[in-house]
Amino acid sequence: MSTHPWIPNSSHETVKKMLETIGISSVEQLFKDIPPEARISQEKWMSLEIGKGRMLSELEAKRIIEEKLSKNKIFNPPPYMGGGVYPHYVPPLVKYILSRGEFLTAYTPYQAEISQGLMQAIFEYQSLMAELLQMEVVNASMYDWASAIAEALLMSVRVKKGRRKVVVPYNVNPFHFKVIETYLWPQGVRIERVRYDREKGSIDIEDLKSKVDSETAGVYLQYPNFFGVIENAKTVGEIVREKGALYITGVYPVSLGLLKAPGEVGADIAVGDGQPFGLGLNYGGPYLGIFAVRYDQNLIRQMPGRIIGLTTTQEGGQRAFAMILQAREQHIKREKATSNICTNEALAAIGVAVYLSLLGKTGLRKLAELNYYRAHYAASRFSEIGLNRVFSGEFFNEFAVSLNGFGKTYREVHKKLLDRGVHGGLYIGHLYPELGEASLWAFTELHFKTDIDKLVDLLKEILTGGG
Amino acid sequence: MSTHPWIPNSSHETVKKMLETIGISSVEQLFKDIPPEARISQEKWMSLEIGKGRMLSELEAKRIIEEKLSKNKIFNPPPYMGGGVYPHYVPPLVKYILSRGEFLTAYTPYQAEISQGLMQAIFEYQSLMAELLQMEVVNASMYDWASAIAEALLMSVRVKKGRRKVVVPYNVNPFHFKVIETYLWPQGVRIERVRYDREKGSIDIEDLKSKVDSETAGVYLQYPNFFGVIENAKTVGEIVREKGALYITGVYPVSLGLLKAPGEVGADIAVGDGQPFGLGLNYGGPYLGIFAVRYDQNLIRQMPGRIIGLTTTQEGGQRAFAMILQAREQHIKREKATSNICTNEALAAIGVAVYLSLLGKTGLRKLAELNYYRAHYAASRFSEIGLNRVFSGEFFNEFAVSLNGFGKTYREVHKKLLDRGVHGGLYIGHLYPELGEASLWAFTELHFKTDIDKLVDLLKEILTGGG
Amino acid sequence: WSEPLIFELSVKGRRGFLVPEPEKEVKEKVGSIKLSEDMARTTDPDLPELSEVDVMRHFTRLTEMAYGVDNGPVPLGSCTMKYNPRIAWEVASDHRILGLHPLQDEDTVQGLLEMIYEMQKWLANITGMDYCSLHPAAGAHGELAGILLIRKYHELKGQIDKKTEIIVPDSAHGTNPASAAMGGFKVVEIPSNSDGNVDLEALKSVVGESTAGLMITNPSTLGLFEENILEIARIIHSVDGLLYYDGANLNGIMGYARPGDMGFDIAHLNVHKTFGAPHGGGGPGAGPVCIKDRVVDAEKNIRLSDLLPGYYVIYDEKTGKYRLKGPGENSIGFLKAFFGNITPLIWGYTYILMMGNEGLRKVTELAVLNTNYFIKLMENVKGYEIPYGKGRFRKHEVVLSAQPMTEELGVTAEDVAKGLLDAGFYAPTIYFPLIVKEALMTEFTETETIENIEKYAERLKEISRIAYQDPKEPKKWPVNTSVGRIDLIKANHPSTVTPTWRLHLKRVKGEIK
Amino acid sequence: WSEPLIFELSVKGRRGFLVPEPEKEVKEKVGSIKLSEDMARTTDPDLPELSEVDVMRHFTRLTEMAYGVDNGPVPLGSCTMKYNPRIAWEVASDHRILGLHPLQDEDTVQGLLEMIYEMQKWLANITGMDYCSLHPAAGAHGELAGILLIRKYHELKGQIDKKTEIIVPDSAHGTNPASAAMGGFKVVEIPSNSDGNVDLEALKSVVGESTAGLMITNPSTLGLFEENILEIARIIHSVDGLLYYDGANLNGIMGYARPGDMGFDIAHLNVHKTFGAPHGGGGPGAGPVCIKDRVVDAEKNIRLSDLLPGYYVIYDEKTGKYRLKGPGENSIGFLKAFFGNITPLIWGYTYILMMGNEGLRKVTELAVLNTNYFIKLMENVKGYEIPYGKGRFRKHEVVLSAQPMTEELGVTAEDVAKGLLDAGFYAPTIYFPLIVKEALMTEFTETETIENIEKYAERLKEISRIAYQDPKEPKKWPVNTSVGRIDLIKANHPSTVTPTWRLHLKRVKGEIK
Repeated sequence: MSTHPWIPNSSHETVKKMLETIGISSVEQLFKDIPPEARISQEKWMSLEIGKGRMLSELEAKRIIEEKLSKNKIFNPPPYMGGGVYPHYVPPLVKYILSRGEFLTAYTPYQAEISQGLMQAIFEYQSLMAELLQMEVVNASMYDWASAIAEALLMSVRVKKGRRKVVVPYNVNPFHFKVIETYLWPQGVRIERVRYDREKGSIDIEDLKSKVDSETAGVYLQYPNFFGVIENAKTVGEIVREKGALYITGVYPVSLGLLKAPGEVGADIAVGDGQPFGLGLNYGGPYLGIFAVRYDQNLIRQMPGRIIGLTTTQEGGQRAFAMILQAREQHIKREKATSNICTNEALAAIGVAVYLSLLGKTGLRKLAELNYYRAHYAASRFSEIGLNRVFSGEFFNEFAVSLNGFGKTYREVHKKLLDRGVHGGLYIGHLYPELGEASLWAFTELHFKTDIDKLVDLLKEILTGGG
Repeated sequence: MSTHPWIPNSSHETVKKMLETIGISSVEQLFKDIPPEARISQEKWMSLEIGKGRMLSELEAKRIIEEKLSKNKIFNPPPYMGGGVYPHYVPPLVKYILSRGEFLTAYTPYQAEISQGLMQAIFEYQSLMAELLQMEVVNASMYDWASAIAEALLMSVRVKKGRRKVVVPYNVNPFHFKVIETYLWPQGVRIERVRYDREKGSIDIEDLKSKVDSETAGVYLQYPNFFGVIENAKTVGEIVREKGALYITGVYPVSLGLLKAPGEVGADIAVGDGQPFGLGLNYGGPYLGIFAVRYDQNLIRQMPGRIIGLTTTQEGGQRAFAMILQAREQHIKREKATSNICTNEALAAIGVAVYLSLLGKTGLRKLAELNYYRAHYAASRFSEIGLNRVFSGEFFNEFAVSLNGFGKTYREVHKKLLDRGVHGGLYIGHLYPELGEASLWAFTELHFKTDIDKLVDLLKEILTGGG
Repeated sequence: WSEPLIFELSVKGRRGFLVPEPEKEVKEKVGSIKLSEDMARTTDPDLPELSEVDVMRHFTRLTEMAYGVDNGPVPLGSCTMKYNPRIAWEVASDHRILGLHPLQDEDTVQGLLEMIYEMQKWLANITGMDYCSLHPAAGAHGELAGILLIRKYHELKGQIDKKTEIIVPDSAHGTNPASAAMGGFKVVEIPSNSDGNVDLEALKSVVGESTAGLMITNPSTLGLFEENILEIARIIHSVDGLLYYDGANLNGIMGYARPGDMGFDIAHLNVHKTFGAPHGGGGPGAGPVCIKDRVVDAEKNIRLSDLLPGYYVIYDEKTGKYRLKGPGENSIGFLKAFFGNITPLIWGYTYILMMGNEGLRKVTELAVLNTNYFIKLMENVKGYEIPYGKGRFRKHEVVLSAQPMTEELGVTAEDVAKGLLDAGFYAPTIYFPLIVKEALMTEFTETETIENIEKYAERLKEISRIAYQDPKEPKKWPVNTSVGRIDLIKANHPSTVTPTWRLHLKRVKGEIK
Repeated sequence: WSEPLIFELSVKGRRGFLVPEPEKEVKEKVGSIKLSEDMARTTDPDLPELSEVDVMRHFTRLTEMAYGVDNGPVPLGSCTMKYNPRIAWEVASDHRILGLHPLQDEDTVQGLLEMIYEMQKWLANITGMDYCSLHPAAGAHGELAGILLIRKYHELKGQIDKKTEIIVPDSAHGTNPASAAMGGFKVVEIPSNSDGNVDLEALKSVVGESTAGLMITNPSTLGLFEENILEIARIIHSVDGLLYYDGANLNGIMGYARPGDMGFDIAHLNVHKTFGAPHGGGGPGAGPVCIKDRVVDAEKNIRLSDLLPGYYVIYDEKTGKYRLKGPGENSIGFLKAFFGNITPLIWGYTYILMMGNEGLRKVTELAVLNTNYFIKLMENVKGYEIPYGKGRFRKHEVVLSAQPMTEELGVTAEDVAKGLLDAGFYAPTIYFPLIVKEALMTEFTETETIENIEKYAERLKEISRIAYQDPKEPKKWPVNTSVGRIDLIKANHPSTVTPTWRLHLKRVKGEIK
């Protein structure tokens, strides 16, 4: 049997030497303690469908994969689609740094002295995010935005001992809400929903006031919300604080180039997704759950996830980095840990650090402005062909429109756009039946004016044409 | 004016500081010694077509380039085309190592102590190539195969002082021959051509014997030759040596998994192209001119190009690498240098080193065998549909076929293949009018049996069908 | 060698990235930006200002101060730090994956869905389970899914009120009890016996009505195959508990045994361990969860597969297309917003495609061979011992104890680890599993060369020699790394803890205590 | 830190790459391999045997022992070591370029041809020339093309027999005389005057009937703009010589002056210098050659553009397609087999596309500003001086001389260079140009940050201070690099010269003296 490139010792010579040293005659002997009923015979194993059975060369595998990848359709410009993750530009420098084996193939930096570069990069992610959010404590990442909200709500229940209710508006991302439900269910935490203002699209403040009470451990607000509408997060924060609940805000971080940061609107915990910052779409992941708290020992002690801290060496006081506050984590605290999370999205966090370092102080604002302008231009052009916004509230780069009155389903329009090589927005009629044939459209720096003009022309043709 | 990401000091603040330190008030003053007639005004400069005039962001540029790249057609399998460079598999590991900035963005390793890794990699290229060629001295690369032959012939004239003729057969790569002509012309070196055997496709030995004489400085032989036919390079070598000329052999290096190496057939100089070893096709370059000589001080002193050597440190005798024999090179010897070459194809050489390290002792033979088998299978299938080889000589992975008798031009057939998404071989009728509607087909590890079968079906349909 | 923080490299006015201006007509049509005073940000975030050149150099240098499998052996036990093939990187970072929106029309992602469909099948076959959901984003996430499946199972059977306990061996990964707790269960720990197996009597003594399930990894973190696994399964099933397989150690048995054949009901896998996806310094990973499709409620025709989380890819024979199937009413739901972590999944897809049945079995064989060869080399080395299961072959890993050295000299597992760093190796996992004192948990995987295993053993012996000559010497290690030993007290003390530069600056300015 | 040679890592039986077996039917149809005994290789080449893991680690480690612009400043004079933007790497390594065969049907490479077409135009506009051929593979290759153009020009005019000399200033790059020699010309060197300009009287004294042309770089290698360039052009043209522009230093004048406006007939460019393509540790580069389309033979309607080498891309209005135009009968022909070095060309294309007229001018401005700022910092530093052109502003580079230090202390330019390495910088070009003793030729380009320029100057001052305190100290440098100073005598001596491992082994075995 021939040696495999990924299994250096699989040559006949080396296997022989190792067997002899161990003092056995065949590899099978190493598995003799497996009860026969629990074993699978080589014949049975080889009969299963696993890859192609035999070992393939790179060039055979590449050919097979190439045929599959060619069946994916790449749109240029990308889909006019957000809904929690957004098509944004991915700088080659970000990809390059993440491709370097020293980071890519490293483990969690358990051995601090040999992993300072990795830890510094993660510390920088935490610190850059801290400035963006105006929060003092950031962890090294959660899986995604949705799970970060869920962990934040669970944390609020731990912090606010005895309070067993959390409040979540209807106009937060429904994909996120499903995850919240999953995480909170085993703990028996009650989730109360808050209505949104049918005209503006923002949270119904009166309804909120009626639902936040002394039983409430945490309140979650997303801004811009799922409809793209910018909430008044400051006002909401005041209401929440008054009732002594933790205030958790979720942000689309690009918008923070223009909008007040969680720390500025009084948030106790800030969550969000780092995906827009150079990570690509990847059909669902990996993304990057942002998780930050303001500086408060009570909050810090209850935080989930890994944190890298700045310290010094024991001797000489040279600057150094280390994993900190591990006493919250599963490998120390086991069932008493704040979460079971260990593997997180470290490489994605480093990617975001590279991205934010590139964008810098002014770049982020300019990016947010561009997104704002493109989306508002599109809204304006949409309205020219009768496609009006569903809500009147101020928005950032995403808005809902309704086909009500056109006598067409969104699906029909969508298919016709696809036929013309354009991928439209996100149908949300099934998520919010009260809105009818509504769809959500997002515009970023990758959707140029000429693209939007072309899109509007096509939509006009489709909506008014017979075909 | 805003700062550019690639020009860190272009911020207003920094420019001001530098101007003040220098003691001038504007950047323009630094250019005041340029005579007005030789200067271009800012207005004139800005009116020229250079890029888009203004500075573009990455995402604008990416969009423009994406539209252009999408107009290139990629064939899967790749074209059945050789002619000096061949579609071969490019291992991702090769690409990755070459992407790393420490190599990619380095200069020629003038400062040895800080560039040991780069020099070791190039030394390893030289050493790996030496084993493959069975020659002792290899340089760090020439531009490509063609220019390497030209330099080798010029070298033969330097080594064999007083001899002013070189001999080059007609069946060497005609694209190479054109370069030979260009390089030799200014030196007034006479090039004598040798006929090929119209039946076998190999060199006409009698004609060779009549042309190699005491005036001959060097003789070049390519094996396999342009028609893919394997020459008897040993016999040719004996004839050349007898006349005291230098024997230069050109090889398609993949074939050396099966064929005797230049060092084994008595070559004084070996040339070739490293392109098949993981460099890709790149529409013409960068490739990698291989240049090697046997160990002979007279030859070494006349070699062109950079060479890295193994040595030690001055103190302690630690192993170290350095650029050696620089007294041959232009930066020392100026007009007396062996060539003007300085920038070569170092990164490509490192790529080849990675490739050969991966393939190793047995991999190269297996690769050569696979190429041989695929091509011979194709030749056999071709003959089943009446497409016969032009020459009878044994071949490696490339062969010429003739359409004579089919009543169709190659161009017609080629276009029809293209219409069906397949890129055929290389028309050579214009290069060798005596062969009529001949074309040259190459088969590598990337052309699977199923591909060849499909190709044969299509060819049959095209050749026998009416359309 | 040290590198300033990115903030310290900032120079006013520099830019690393050009953002285009909005098109003139766009700006004209839209006019100025209209935001309420309450919500308009008035001060830019204090991000650093750097050129692209600065950013490239900074992060290039940081990578050069890090260490992964591409640099050398990373024998972290239970982490399965194998080679991460570059071809899989090329595939997984293809723009035809990177550019796909998770809510994009299914017709436009058929190639990807096909790959996921195959992957689902392959993983089921590898584990001997019936269905695999590729939804969870990491091993612990897969564990959470598994625990929630157990919870849902008992809920649907109307017995959740009494099914309150999850049993976990004392040698388990910390995630096991943590996951059980997140699932709302009480954790009951059971001891290992001297053979390294679960103490069956102890198990029997805690199993009962309240047993919701048992979580176990097999081979265990001691590298030992649980010989009584069939009996354990019987015991757990006898009280309608579910048996959960922690897949972290699958690399030790692939092709020789399958959790599905051992009686497991639920299993999670770590694609970033067993199937060659990289760890990325702590993620992203992918933690598929698999199940045996046992009946939950015969009457309502609910099976365990109905409980699986997230999307599942199905093939529609009629249209010849692949489709996403969302979770039904009995599902535990979503654990993250969209599909799973595609990049590591596709990496694993490429790995399995290239390995096949043949290769995966060889992977296990060589991983196990490497472990036992290493054990042989470490026989009778002064200062170390290998507790539990004396004389038994290990599978994917082995746990050495430096306890003798610690007792005799005060030289600890941590000192040994730092001594390894100085020799250019990464260290093993230390102080885990908790049942081994001064543990050095070592896993070479199939990746490590025999030369490196020998050098590693040689270094361990050398460390012992040095320690017995001068026990103070190891306390100075490491000396060859970019920094010396780190002050963890300062790192964690409330008055000095510094998770961000922002906090540091505030502390310096006196804005925070 | 040292890394074994790849051969030393070899272990029998290992493989780094799987080559598939030929398909069964293929093998059956073809039978056994039939090769003549004379030509069949009987022993495999003695390549090392390694796993993919070994190869990855080996070359990763070698990169970590190398230094490029991504690591820090590389102020090699005349090498224009600017930042190589990663976006251009992404574009240039796109598979839609990598996979294109140079003889592929033109209809299938329209996108690439369009890019080349634009690039031809842009380069012509940047240089003020009429046409650019992107054929040559490097700067020296472009020079060779230029020299051959001069030769062909005189041949076509029937005057090559008397046009035997090429004039080159004494400050020229070594490639200039070497290229002239390859072109069959005799080289005549002329001195620079104390202003750094060509000595016009000396020039006039050598210009005559035999003058085929003059090669000059402007700004010169001293970083000084040749103030008499128009007069020089007049003098050369007066004897029907051609004026050749060595484009190595174009980074000092873009947007301010163009060779085409200075009277040059021929110019080569270095895409890997001026236009951001990387140097790759010594290539690949790209060296387009440009010409003014002057008449060569009015009667036969031959113009200089007819002489250009290689393929040229033209746009066919009728078909709307781009086409390759091969060299005509009066062309100097091909310098390499196919088109030019596409990867660096596309890199340069991306660079110019993103910079545009606006950016390129700024590039020059900042490159020049950086140089003169550095000069200011180095004013009156003991041990150094800046010869030639006192008080004149430099353009892209400046040549310091360590001559005072050498004379007073015996500390040489080489010592200074090694002292820079120890501080984490790359060194400047040393001992060039030849007219400056103990030369330290420094070019920061527009890439270097003001902090790095200041630190660099600071280090030069520190070196001077150390040298004057203890002149023996600098002789020990470098101490912070992976090896100390290297034995170049052993490296080059015929009895020890070792260009390959094969030769080393043969020598050890006594098979070679």
